[in-house]
Amino acid sequence: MAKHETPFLDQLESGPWPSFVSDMKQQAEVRAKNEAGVEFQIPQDCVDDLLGVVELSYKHGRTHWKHGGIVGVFGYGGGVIGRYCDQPSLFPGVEHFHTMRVNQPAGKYYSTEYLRSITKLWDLRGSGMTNMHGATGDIILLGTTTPQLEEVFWELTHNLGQDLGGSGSNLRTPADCLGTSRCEYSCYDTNSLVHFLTNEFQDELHRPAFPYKFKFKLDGCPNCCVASIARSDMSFIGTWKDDIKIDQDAVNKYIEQDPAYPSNAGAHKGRDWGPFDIQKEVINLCPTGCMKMVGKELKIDNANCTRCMHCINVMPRALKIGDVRGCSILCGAKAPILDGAQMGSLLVPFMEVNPDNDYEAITDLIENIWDWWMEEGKNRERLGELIMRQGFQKLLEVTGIEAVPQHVAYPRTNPYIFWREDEVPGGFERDVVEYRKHHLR
Amino acid sequence: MAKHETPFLDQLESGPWPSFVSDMKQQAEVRAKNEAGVEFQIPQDCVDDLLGVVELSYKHGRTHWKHGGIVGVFGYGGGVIGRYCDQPSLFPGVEHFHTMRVNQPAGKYYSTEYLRSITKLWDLRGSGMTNMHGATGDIILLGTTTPQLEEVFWELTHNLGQDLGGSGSNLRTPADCLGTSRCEYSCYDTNSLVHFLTNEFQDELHRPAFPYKFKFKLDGCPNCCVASIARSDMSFIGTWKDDIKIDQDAVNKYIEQDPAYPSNAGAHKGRDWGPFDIQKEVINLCPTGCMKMVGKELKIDNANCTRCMHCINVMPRALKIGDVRGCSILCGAKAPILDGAQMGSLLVPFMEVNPDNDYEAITDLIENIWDWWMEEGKNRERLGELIMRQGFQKLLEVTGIEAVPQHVAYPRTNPYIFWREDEVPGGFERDVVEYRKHHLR
Amino acid sequence: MAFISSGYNPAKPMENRITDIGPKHFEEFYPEVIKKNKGKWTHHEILEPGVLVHVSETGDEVYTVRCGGARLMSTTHINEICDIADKHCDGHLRFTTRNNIEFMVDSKDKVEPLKNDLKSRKFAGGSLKFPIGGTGAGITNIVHTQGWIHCHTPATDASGTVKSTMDALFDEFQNMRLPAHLRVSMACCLNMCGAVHCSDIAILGYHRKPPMLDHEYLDKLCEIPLAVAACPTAAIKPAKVTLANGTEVKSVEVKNERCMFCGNCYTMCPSMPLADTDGDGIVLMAGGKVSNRISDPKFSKVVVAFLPNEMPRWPSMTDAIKKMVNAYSNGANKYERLGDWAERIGWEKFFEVCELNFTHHLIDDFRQQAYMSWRQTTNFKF
Amino acid sequence: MAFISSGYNPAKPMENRITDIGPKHFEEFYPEVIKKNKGKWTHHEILEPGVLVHVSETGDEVYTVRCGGARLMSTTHINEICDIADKHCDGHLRFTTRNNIEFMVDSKDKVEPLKNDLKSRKFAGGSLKFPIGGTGAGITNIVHTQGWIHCHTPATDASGTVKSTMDALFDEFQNMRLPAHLRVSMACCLNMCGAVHCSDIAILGYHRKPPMLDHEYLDKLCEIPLAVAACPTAAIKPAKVTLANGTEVKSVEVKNERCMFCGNCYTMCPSMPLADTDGDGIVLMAGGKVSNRISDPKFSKVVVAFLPNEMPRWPSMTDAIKKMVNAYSNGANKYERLGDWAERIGWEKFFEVCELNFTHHLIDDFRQQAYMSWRQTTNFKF
Repeated sequence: MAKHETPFLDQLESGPWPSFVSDMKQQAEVRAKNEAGVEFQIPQDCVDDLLGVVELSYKHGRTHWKHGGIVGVFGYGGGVIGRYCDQPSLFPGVEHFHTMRVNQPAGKYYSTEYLRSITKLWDLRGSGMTNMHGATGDIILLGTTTPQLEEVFWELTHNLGQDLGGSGSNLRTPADCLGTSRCEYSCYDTNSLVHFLTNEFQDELHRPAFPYKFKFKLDGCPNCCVASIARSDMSFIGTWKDDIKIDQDAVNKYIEQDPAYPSNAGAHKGRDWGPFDIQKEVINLCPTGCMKMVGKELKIDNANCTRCMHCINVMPRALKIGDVRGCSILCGAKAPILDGAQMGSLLVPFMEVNPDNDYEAITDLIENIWDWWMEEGKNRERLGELIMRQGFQKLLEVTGIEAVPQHVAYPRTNPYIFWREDEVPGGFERDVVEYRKHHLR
Repeated sequence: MAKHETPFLDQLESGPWPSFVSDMKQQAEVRAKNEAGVEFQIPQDCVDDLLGVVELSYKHGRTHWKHGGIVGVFGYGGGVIGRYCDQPSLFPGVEHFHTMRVNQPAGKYYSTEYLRSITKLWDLRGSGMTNMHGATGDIILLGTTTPQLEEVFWELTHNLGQDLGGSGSNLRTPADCLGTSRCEYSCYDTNSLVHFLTNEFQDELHRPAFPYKFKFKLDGCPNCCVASIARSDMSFIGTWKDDIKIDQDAVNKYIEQDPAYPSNAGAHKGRDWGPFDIQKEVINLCPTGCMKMVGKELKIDNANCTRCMHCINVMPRALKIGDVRGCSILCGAKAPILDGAQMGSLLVPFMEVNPDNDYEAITDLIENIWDWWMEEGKNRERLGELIMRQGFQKLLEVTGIEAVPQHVAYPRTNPYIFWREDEVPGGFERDVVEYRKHHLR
Repeated sequence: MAFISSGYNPAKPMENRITDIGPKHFEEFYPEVIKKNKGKWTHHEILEPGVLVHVSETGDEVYTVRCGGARLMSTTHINEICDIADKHCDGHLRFTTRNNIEFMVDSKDKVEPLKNDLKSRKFAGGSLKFPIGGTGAGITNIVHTQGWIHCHTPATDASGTVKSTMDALFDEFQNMRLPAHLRVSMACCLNMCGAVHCSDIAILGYHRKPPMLDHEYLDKLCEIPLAVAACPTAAIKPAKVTLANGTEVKSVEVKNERCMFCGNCYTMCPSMPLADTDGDGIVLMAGGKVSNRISDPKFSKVVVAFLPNEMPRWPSMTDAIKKMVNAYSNGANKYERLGDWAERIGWEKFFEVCELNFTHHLIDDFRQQAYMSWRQTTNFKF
Repeated sequence: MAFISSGYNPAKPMENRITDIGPKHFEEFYPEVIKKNKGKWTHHEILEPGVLVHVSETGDEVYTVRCGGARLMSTTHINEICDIADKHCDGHLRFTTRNNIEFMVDSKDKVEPLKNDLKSRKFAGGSLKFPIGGTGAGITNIVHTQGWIHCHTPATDASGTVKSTMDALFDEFQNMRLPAHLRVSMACCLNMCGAVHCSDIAILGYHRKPPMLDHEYLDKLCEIPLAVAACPTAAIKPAKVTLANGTEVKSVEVKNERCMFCGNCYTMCPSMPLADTDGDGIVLMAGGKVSNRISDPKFSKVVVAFLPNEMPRWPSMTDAIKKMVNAYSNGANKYERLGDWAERIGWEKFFEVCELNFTHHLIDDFRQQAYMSWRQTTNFKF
């Protein structure tokens, strides 16, 4: 028997899409029965009470969670989000119901052995509810009490070989697409770089020293499956500098409608779009118009290619990314709050991704940017807002990068250039008396 | 003999383009000789001194004109720009050298009789130098002394039937393209409307009551030959609501390269661009893709036409503007100073241009906008800046115009909507004690 | 229940402490076929909705079956996922960025048994546990935030709006018949823990009432200067307030007409709650994307200024979303993303074909960039 | 010379005063063929550079010969224009928005005599008085401002830069061989009396030194609060200053690093002059347009941050302009405006093919809109 009536939530059990309500009810029941004989370290009926508190929110149209107090594990300033219910007498099982963020592995690959060790730990010491995964990428362990925080951390680090993620004014756990592990488009090994960065900057992840949060996201190619350009203060997007590789035979297989060569790797199979038309579907849609057919040969003017991926996406068996690979780096993406949303602005058109020197070029860049941001950033000012406030030129200056037209979509439309004194012959100091000899008042 | 050596300016006499230096020298000579026996009311050698002062600027790389003092004609707050030389002892002929702005006629048509009456007046009472015309559109009489201001004004109004233009925080003389007088593209009679507006608002033109300057410009069609969209606080651009008229025979004349049907009315005759290709030059360049050939017939999906004029410009003998004509009205264009440049933002997608009721809809709109701007505008704040500061919604509110998607290029990208209290059920006042019953602290 | 120690000694927190070890190394988690062929993949194909094959230059293939699901997930459910992976996939699986689960097998004959197993599993309430789909020119899982499950600032629920939306769009999850893929995202307030500002369709929880002021406690629970500084529109000022009992306390006052309901003050100060049954609800945005394909990434635009919270299934919201998806499906060209389509036909036509009302709320008036969104041309459609 | 009264009596300024009569009525000035066919024109053709015919539904035709010229114009020159119009055009003419003169005749046989007459006239210095051209896909006359001829705030001369530019581009004035028409505009400071911010190519005078402070006179000649308020970047503060003679005066101080040299302070206060031989010079902008044809109107972009004032012919400036015109002429498609071409090839290619240097000055850092101009995509060309 359910502890609380949930007439609103019950209506979310129907329909084909997996019901979170059904899963919570299942979990409540498993905990109530406790066939595994777990010695629950937090209230056994906490999921019942979670259902209850959410039902109350459905009734009121308002949340029933309060601000977190300052809870955490010793020596860390992040990774734990305190959470308390504002109706503890009605729902004592969730009176304290803190979140722990756990660094997800690169590419979000798992062994069942590892996942089972997590579920076992969380059944014992938490609610057994999780997010797989949180919006930033972490494994989210949802709901435990303050005394259990150190215990969970101890077990994670000692028994699972696993650390917490970031929260607050910290680096957040870097996130990546699956990269070369299972994608032919990926221009670098995102898994390796994201793992390196996560480990290299554990201190920044765990001990708040920043003006506000900071996110790295790594996309293997400009398709941006992990949305780095919209969602990370520093976005690493794979790219290449040389020519797209063309298999002309395969091009013609696409043109001939060979069933083993479906357009867009089969992504449009659900509708009859008519026979594949390379002119209409590839050449005419190329944003730079840099492609054409000459007889049976596809020609690409690579100097005018912007590597948007469309042609490669449409004909993945015929067109391949180039061989001189690396990444573009963009800075400053963020959600609207406070000063409006930003996407990442291109800072480095091309950078090598070189594990052999511990990604030195990348880490140097990161440290220069952080030095500036930590020096100049105001409280709760994201990197993008600092760039906006002090100007993109300042970002170039602190990173020692020369201005190139690739940095802009278009040059400034206003002539309001802030010339520096050392750029102007004779400097700024002048003699008004001398001037007045030639220009009477 | 020239009064001043002008080695710099002399170098601007060569080359094919009409030399302003040669013209000034010619004028200096004519005044020096005075074969017409004019009783010059300002220094006879003022043009010599003008050459001298400009030469000095060429030597120094700096202007030698000072701020104007407050000079003008009685009862007017505009139309005269005071101007003084900062080296009066070197150039006494231009010590006082004020500008008078004169309302140009609609379409800038002139009779020689009128022009000669102007030159005669300005030879007598001014330098004989003019701008035909100033940037805003006025006839600019360049250079006279303070005592001559009232004399010139008297002669203009009594003998020439002609008034001064605007300057300062006034309406400036409205300007137009030639409109229906000699252009088949024009959607309304710009000459009539500009003449009406200039006369209707003489008070606003001559007596400063505005926060800053205000410009009307009138373009007969979206080709915008008079640049109203970039250069006027209120821009009236001709348009139509019904279908483009097609002469299919003429379309085929263009396709057949009939020499009487040159593309773009002959504008590209100077280069061999190859035979006219209606698909490439018209249909593929249509920004909305709303055109196609069906056999020998050109079809236009007028519901998707944005009236950009390209097809009509390319084939003026075949395609004609529609018959339901009027204008779009855009507001707020200005040059960069102070808060950055603006182009006009679309306020009225379509408005009738009706002389029979004295353009009532247009004058009502103007008065509503001015009421708001005079009430709310800060000193030296252009209309565009006020719209930016108080929001486009406010402009809609004061003009009683309903928001339509035509008002935006795209809807807002941020969710920061300033809801008004009366739009939200229950208003803004709430009872925190009641709230705390359901939400403990 | 008895307290079970992990080994941690609260008296000596630094004893044997392990810190800063990061996540597990990914190579421990790769399936064998992935480990062997990493960097060698030559191409892939979506065989049917939810089923992909990737082909390696070694000749190896990996078949992936993608399943949707709630990101809110119990350990019971995770254990069931593990059971499936153990049975079919040698004990490996992965999650996608958009909360899908991917089961991988190394030969084609293992695909059908896996699919059949997945299809057979349902929750007691009737919904599928592992719907297969979310690939190609369709709709995949919705990324979202916590909502009423676990957050103190939401203006709506996340899990419930997502469940309702995915039920409404379920056919598109299991099909690939749209002009291009269509990403739906959800954030329960504009802190946007899950940044939704570049999604084809974004569901956003939003407040519409200025904060209540709990004057009696404000100075005790908040740093007033931080609350004042938090406001992006400078609507908050320090103030002295006399309580009903005559006590004068330090507090703040809010200039309501400058408030845009962002809730940033509440984040800094719990004595300024915004949540309100009638005030809170849903903003819908549309037309954003993050891919660089064909056109540049772009922000989503606000297309519905407000819909009330209609628990538990938000029918007005799912109705508006379906109207957009249908109009897009009918109107866009192959490969054309929703935002590219809207720009091609013009936003004025977008509102027409989606049957959405345009109101003054949709005109930008935030900061000077607002100007860029107004129409500075006569190129528009009547 | 004796004072000649117009009739105005300074002692009684209101006596017989006429005000607010506006301009002459345009109908008095229309040539007969215009008056008769207004609103009836069916089409036109550019017969050759500078010569147009407009055809009316009545069968009437009007032939127009367009001539360039300096907008700075003496009465002597105007009288010569009138002589020509009297001789050929029944005493009528018009001016265009871009300072061209148009002579109209009502039959084709009158065109050649008119052209021959115009071509025969030269200034004593050798330049043409009435060059025919300025139509179609070419370059027409430059709209501009006063410069050193008559203004107190310019950073360069207007008439001289325009003469130099038109000499350099003269072939394009008399030809129609560019991809589209190309509008050059000039403003001698950024007050832009002639708004040049939407031109294919814009020449802009610009200061680069903060104002000098004439402390001794500042408070006498200026309203200090107005000077302070005039600064768009809040770089000016009131200050007390001790002069060399020990007197303390009220004045202002300028935070130089916040100054963007707009000169707005000098407009309000003559004791803050900016003009400087080395500091002042030319900014070049490119790619703007006002027409709605094919693409929306757009702002010009700064493509050369600074060129020194090189009197009297500004060769670095005309050289950069010619490079742009040539690259455009070689690279653009028929009908493609300069800005549309630059956007199609990408601004990074624009700088390459025009052989112009890109420097950090060209990156926007003014106000939050600057962000919109940075590149938020990986879609760029190396």
